[in-house]
Amino acid sequence: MSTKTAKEAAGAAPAEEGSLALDLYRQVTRIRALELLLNRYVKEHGFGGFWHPGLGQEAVQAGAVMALRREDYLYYAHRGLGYALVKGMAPEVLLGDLFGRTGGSVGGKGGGTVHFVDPELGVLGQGGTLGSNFVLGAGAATSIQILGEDRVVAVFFGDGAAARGTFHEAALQAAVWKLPIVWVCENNGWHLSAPFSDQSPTEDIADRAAAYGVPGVVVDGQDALAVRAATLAAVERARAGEGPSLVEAKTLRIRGHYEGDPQKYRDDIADGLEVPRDPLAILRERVPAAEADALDAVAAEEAEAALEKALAMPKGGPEVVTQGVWA
Amino acid sequence: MSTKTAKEAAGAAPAEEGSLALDLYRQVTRIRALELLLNRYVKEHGFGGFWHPGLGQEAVQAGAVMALRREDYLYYAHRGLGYALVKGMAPEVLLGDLFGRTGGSVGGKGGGTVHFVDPELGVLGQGGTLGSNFVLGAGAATSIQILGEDRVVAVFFGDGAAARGTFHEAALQAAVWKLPIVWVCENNGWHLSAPFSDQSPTEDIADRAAAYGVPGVVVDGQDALAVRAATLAAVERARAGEGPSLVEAKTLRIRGHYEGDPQKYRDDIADGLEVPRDPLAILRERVPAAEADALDAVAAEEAEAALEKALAMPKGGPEVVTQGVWA
Amino acid sequence: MSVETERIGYAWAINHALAEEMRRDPRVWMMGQDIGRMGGVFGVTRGLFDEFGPARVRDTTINETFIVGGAAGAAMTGTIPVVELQFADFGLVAGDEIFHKLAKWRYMHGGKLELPAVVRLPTGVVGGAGAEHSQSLEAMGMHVPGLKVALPATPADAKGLLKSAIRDPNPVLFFEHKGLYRVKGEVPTSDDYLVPFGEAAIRRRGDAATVVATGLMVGRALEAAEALAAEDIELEVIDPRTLVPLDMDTIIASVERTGRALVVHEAVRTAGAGAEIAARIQEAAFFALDAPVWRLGALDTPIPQDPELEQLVIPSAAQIEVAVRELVGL
Amino acid sequence: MSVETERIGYAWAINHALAEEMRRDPRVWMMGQDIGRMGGVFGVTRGLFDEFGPARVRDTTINETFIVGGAAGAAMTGTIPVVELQFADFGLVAGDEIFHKLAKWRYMHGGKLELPAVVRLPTGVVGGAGAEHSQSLEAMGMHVPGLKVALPATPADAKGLLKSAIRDPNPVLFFEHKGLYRVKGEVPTSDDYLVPFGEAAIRRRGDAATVVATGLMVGRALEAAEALAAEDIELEVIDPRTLVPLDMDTIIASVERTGRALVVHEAVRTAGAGAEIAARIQEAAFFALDAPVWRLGALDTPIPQDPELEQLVIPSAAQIEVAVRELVGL
Ligand SMILES: Cc1ncc(C[n+]2csc(CCOP(=O)(O)OP(=O)(O)O)c2C)c(N)n1
Ligand SMILES: Cc1ncc(C[n+]2csc(CCOP(=O)(O)OP(=O)(O)O)c2C)c(N)n1
Ligand SMILES: [Mg+2]
Ligand SMILES: [Mg+2]
Repeated sequence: MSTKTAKEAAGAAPAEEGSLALDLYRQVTRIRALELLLNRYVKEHGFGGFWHPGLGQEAVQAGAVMALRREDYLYYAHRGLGYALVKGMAPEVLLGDLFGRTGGSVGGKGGGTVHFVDPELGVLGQGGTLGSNFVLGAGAATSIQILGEDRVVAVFFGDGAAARGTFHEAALQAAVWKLPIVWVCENNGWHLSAPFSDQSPTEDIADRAAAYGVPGVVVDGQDALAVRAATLAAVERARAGEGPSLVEAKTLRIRGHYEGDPQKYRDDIADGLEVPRDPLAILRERVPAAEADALDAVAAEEAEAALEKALAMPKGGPEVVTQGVWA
Repeated sequence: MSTKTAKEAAGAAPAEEGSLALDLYRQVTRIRALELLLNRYVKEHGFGGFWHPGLGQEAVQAGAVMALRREDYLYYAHRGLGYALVKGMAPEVLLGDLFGRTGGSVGGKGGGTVHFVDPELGVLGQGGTLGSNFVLGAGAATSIQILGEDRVVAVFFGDGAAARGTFHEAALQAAVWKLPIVWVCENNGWHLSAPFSDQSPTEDIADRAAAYGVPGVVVDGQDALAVRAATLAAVERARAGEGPSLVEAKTLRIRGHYEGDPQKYRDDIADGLEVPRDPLAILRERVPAAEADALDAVAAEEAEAALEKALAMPKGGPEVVTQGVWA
Repeated sequence: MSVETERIGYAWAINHALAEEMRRDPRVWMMGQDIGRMGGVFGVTRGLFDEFGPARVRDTTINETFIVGGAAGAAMTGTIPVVELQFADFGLVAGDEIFHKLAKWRYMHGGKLELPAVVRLPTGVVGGAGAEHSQSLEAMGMHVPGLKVALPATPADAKGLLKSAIRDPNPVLFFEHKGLYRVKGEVPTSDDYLVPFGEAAIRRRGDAATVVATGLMVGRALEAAEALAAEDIELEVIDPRTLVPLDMDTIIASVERTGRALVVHEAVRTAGAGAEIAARIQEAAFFALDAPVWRLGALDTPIPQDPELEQLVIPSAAQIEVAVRELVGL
Repeated sequence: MSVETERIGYAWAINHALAEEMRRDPRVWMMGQDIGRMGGVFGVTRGLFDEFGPARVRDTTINETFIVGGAAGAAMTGTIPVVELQFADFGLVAGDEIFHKLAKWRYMHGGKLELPAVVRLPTGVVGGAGAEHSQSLEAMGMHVPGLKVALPATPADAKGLLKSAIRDPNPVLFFEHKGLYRVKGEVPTSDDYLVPFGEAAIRRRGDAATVVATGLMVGRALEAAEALAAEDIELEVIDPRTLVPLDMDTIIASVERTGRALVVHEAVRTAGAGAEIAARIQEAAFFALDAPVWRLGALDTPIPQDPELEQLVIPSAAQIEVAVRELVGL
């Protein structure tokens, strides 16, 4: 692993750290509760479409998104719904999208892996074609620069998506224009069935940042505090007009590529729900047990309630099919 | 400029150097003679289509191509015809292509910037869309690997083309598969009207090689011996199965992007035929004057004769238009 | 002459074609995402990595421009790449490589380069894959000269057309329908079973109207024909199988008999392959037509992600039935 | 009502439209290769860098996926990017960004994202630019729902359509013909001169046949019409101006009068926009037609690099003339 690490300086002062850890714990356990609930739901009821579980990657999503402000833009990746949840979208809306309900954010067009959206919260989408996030994000950052806004764009991507040429095209231009972007790589070690280690000539994707003359740091993706600190440093740099940075969070893909993937190509992990180096456990060491327990309970309730609400929403019918093509 | 330099070891021993310098001189002066002749021809007769002069970049083209063997593959760039000439194609064939003559290598379909080809000599083409050379070259190198051949692929490209995403996609896969490729960047400081220095976050393109864990060297592109030595080291590495390398040759674009470009965007150079740090002058210091003079004369004759032959070839007519779409 | 057949799925028929051709010709090789150990996201290449090894069955990273552009480079240097994009839509990620390099480089170089590459493109709706993973883009291949375009509708054609594609010295876009992968049918077992390009298959004989259908729509047209037969409306159903080359002779001969034609495809109706086929039918058989040539295709919208909604965008058997009933009444 | 006009070139009309819209709305900005100090490879953006500065007139490096994908990202975040690709063909380098991001992201996100972007695409043959720089690819834009497609044939339309495109909340593919850049015509000087999308222009009235022509072919059709008028064959020449939306009403009304139609475009004939237009004409006006709808388009070959040969691939005025003479004789 690279010797670069996130600047400690970017972390919070000790006094704040407790509440920060609690905030992160709240988000991680909220994502976890939804992930487990979805896992159970899919097992019991099946699922129309594809669902790419994010179990085990909650610390990256929570930590990085919590380094953003409400007005900052977010292009998320396909793995899970933690990104959008932490950015502020209601869990029933996200589930509504997953189940193709009209109460979902895309109004019933969703189903399976979807495209959550909330422009008010800066949640802008994900490329169904991997890697389009890079160029979209650079474009959004150009808008920010032209309008003189105080926003930052966070672009999430996997270790696989990092191979797309759009990364190179966007990164070069973003570096030259000093665009306010933070690239957050969730390196979970897999491009679907291909191990990252078989498909990357270098150990760290963060090393590729040097080609663009921008900072690249590697951070423990199971440690939400570390992810947040590294991302915050990058966000502040971007907001200060100093240009883009890359944060690579090393994490783990616990489940299949999609829920139901038999994963015959893999033997590094048992097909279960256990998370090695569990981000919840790591955070728990920083927060009072009672508070953690309480947050777990709230998260579980929130998830159950969201499921109930989502399932109560009507499905989209023929009328939604032709809506929204044109302004 | 990067501190990396080509390994001296890869150069020739002193005894051979004389003849190597002569060989290089021969090629550089051959290219130069054709370039000047074309320049004159275009001025006097105009030109159908576009012609991108390579004046001043002869040392890169000659030096790098001379590091290749006959059976090695070549994807050249759009600037000039030195690549194909040095690889062994007859000058009248190249001019025939430029003038749309049936005696050109593409049988009369050419005209202006063309697509010379000679599979026997490994001359395979250039992407009209910049950057396609990278993926084509990586594919040819994969063929070599599958067939167990002893060939290498040279991929030429400009500092502008280096920005294309295809570079990233090809480079990652080539590095992982250890494909026998040499990327030769002719960094002439311009992407058409945009200065390289405005469009690159780093001073050297060679620095981008580290992202792929492969060697990247910067070399003086006006010094044919240095270019050849650096390229040869990369070619030998590729042939030995150790994978791709990048050679960045710093050179100059003397003329407009295309012949006739008014270059209003530029004031670094007078619009003339003078070549600062002239590769011919640099080589002349290594070869006996009489021999150089003789080679100049032969080259000038060759160029004149080629022009005459090319202009005597018939133009392609309606019959060639529909030929060659299908095998 | 009896032909030995076995009953296998469309995906498996493709798998057999790949294996047979790789055994026959050592220059044939494959690359794509997850085609190796995993056997492909749709399971089409299962077993091939074990049989042919990592040099000839290559997992790439996420780099469609390399997968297709690399195929072009490899094809012009003595091998025969058969590459997979996970979804046909990703052909647009490699648009330059498909439409410029593969399609034009033979011509541009005076016929001196050969480009015997096959790009396998899992096409069509599959149940929730969404707007960027469900399109039917074969018309684009038809519009750019230099590419052959195949669209098998049955397991036997999947095998026979793919083998022809691999042996073809030209680049071929091979649109395999994701929704047909599990459909079974009788497939000739012979190693030399080839379905030639440019020969339409008449799937059903009839005289009331000619339905030209491709891919998934062949089955739906036959379903509609079945239903209409009960009303004594006998449809002739023609599956062109390849769009480039396109067997207009068979279509025109049929329309000259029936006097009526409906073209059906899953692709967006506007500017789809059906527009070309309809335009050509009326050009060649205008005076034999009793009614305009009609077309059914997808609505002018992207494909919704929801698995139920996506079916509302593309033609159903019932819609074909309704359209034909109206057309024969004109 | 008299409209003040000036006689300027097509390229200059585009330049005016850009300048006026950038003055009108500070959210409008541009990016592309060499559009800044150089004023564009075809000189279309001259002076705009000086007037609007480097923040709003941005030179990019060679990165078409960013130019178009960045436009999509910028459009959904409050600005109105008008980007230039140096050649329309490069749209295929950014195929994912055009056909997936720009075309579908509004729909996919339930209408919550707006994508008011314009992609300027210098199209067609220009004299030796070659197979990868001379194509006419508008049919692809027509086939993928979510994109508007404009193809101005005159300087006035170039200005009026571009201004409409910039004010349109939808993504627009704006195909400017490279061969028309220097053609001059009267152009309204008003800052508010807009040519609406979806309104065909009847360029000439006649009753012998309807010729539907686009882009460079409008002029060639008018030339042919001129020649044929000497033989008392009076053509009606219709220029649709936008293909999405497409004004079929005007075309059908004309064909119902003339009974004959020829569609002409520079794009490859096979699966071009003409196929769609021909198919729709016969769908809507079958019983009014006295002859099949014919089409002229480029041959099924890539465009040769040679400036003389390229003209042999696309329709000429003479070919239009010959085709019409034959068509009216049917
Ligand atoms: C351009 C493109 N190619 C391929 C795919 C299919 N695909 C979806 S996810 C995936 C693996 C992505 O790996 P990574 O980016 O590491 O994300 P992870 O799934 O590990 O979270 C692939 C190949 C796609 N969606 N887009
Ligand atoms: C994909 C693509 N984008 C743009 C162009 C137009 N174009 C041709 S050459 C050129 C400049 C290239 O600069 P560089 O690669 O440095 O080569 P140089 O001309 O300096 O030799 C441009 C923009 C192209 N041919 N292909
Ligand atoms: Mg991954
Ligand atoms: Mg350059």
